[in-house]
Amino acid sequence: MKESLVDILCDPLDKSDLELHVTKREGDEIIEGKFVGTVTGEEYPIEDGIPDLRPPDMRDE
Amino acid sequence: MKESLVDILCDPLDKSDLELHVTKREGDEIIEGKFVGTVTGEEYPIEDGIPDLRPPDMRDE
Amino acid sequence: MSVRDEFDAWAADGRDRGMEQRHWHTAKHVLSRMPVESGDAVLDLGSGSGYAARALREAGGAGRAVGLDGAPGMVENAREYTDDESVEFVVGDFGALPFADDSFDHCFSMEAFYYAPDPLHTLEELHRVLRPGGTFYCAVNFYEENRYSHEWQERISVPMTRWSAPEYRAKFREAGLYVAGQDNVPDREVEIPPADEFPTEGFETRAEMVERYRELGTLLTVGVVP
Amino acid sequence: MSVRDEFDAWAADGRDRGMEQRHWHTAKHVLSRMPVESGDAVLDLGSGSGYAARALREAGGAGRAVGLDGAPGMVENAREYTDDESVEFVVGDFGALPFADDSFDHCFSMEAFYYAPDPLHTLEELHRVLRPGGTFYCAVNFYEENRYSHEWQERISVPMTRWSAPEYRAKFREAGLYVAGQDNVPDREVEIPPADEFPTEGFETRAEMVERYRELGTLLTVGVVP
Ligand SMILES: Nc1ncnc2c1ncn2[C@@H]1O[C@H](CSCC[C@H](N)C(=O)O)[C@@H](O)[C@H]1O
Ligand SMILES: Nc1ncnc2c1ncn2[C@@H]1O[C@H](CSCC[C@H](N)C(=O)O)[C@@H](O)[C@H]1O
Repeated sequence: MKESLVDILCDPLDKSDLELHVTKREGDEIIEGKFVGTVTGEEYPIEDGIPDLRPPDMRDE
Repeated sequence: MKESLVDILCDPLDKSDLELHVTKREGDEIIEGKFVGTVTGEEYPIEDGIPDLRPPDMRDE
Repeated sequence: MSVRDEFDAWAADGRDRGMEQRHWHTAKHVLSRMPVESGDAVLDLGSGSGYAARALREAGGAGRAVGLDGAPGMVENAREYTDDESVEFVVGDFGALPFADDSFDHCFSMEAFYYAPDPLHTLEELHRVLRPGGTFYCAVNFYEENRYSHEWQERISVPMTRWSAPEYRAKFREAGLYVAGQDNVPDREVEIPPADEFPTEGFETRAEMVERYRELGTLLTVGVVP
Repeated sequence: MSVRDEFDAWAADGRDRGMEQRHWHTAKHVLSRMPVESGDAVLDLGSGSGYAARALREAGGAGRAVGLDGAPGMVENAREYTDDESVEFVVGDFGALPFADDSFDHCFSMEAFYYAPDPLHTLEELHRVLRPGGTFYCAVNFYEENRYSHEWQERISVPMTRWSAPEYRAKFREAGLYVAGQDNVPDREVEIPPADEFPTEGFETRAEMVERYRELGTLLTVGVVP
């Protein structure tokens, strides 16, 4: 995903802002990292360039 | 035309209300008569059941 | 020549019915998309023979359908062809709609809008007479991308406005309407002769005629009142 | 079974591409009606193989297209099929959209909306993430009037909502959306065998198959945010 996507993403639970933590980039692309809900504190993983913004209880892992 | 049409008609010039004058009816139908603009005083004829609500200067008669 | 003079002549020589027949090929698809609910009041802008107002009542379930046309001869014909108490016809001009604010739920117009002396003003008038959420289904065959239509102006004395598809969207927005959709509705019914019969009166080649009817067809722009 | 389990299996055995191929017959007509302007941000709700997001960027001129899907396997495939920096895919659920208010100009959805666990709530969410005047183009083959679709639920573990066309309009309005239009977009491309080859696996008679594809086709409901 591109960093610019952050502008329109929000926490699915309460629509509050997300904080982006990047652990791996490739050029413009964010490959690994996570979003953290600034209000809920929930974590949303970014793996292989794909952010998983399902509510945490829908991630069955 | 039906009398109920009056509910949605207005003076084309300034959108103010019209007053209906009927000279001939057939059942529910108004066949002859005229509308008079309550503000503009303009007259709009009803002939053969058809109201002519063009701005008066567009009626070339 | 005035709208009355030009189109009363059409009404007198049967061109109203001729148009109905040709326009129906695409008009029926346009009409069937309209979100008319039972009891709605609908307006047909430039009603000609009146077929659209009749269809919106019969098939569309509208409670009241009103056709407006600037040519008294057209309105007389439309009235004569109509046998439905809830379909009414009014002589009026696109430049000064004789309807109160929020009078209609939806408005349809086929091959008529571009005759408006000031089309942007007519869009503003439609904005006024339609209730919030009401739609304007504006169908035209005369438009910039349809180069086969460009010469029509030569044969019609009333000045015509030739917008492109993007211009229709821009002008709708300028008048304060949302643009809910736009597309080319193909005419799949007009018969297209085999290639060796071309050139015909209207087209140099079969490919041109295919482009005109099956691809360009009728430009539909759908506006919604905020 | 969860959305993830059901649809990751589809993604793994190639059903994402199979759907793309079949749905394209009507999806392309739906997409071409959308009033997308150059630079617009568009959402594809339940993006599967991602074809709609790609088409909205390439042909539609959108500035940014985002596909959302609840099955990580689908999103992986969609990303793999895509070679456009401005097309992005996100794993997310119809029940809790991870997008800020007014993020999108328009939203498209094909054969996905009825999987929403609470479809009215999803409409409200779309109302929130679309800007005023933004449209929701909601295309479904599974709906009440399409009786040929009724049995699909038996083969899919995720519960499906089967509204009728009037129910779609009513629910859009309940969620605060204007209904700008609704119609059945025919599939003119699926091949229909000659009458003597019926019954087939899917249809008793040719007339049934004609009804299913050429008449019922895809139900499209267009909503607009006030
Ligand atoms: N300025 C104006 N005001 C009102 N009606 C007008 C007009 N200019 C043209 N018209 C009417 O618009 C119609 C265009 S012909 C199309 C008629 C019909 N909608 C159909 O599809 O067949 C004519 O009947 C003409 O009289
Ligand atoms: N609750 C939910 N949240 C997010 N996505 C969902 C969902 N329920 C189903 N889906 C997704 O919706 C898609 C339906 S299949 C249709 C895919 C694509 N639009 C096409 O036309 O081919 C699947 O990819 C599935 O994973």
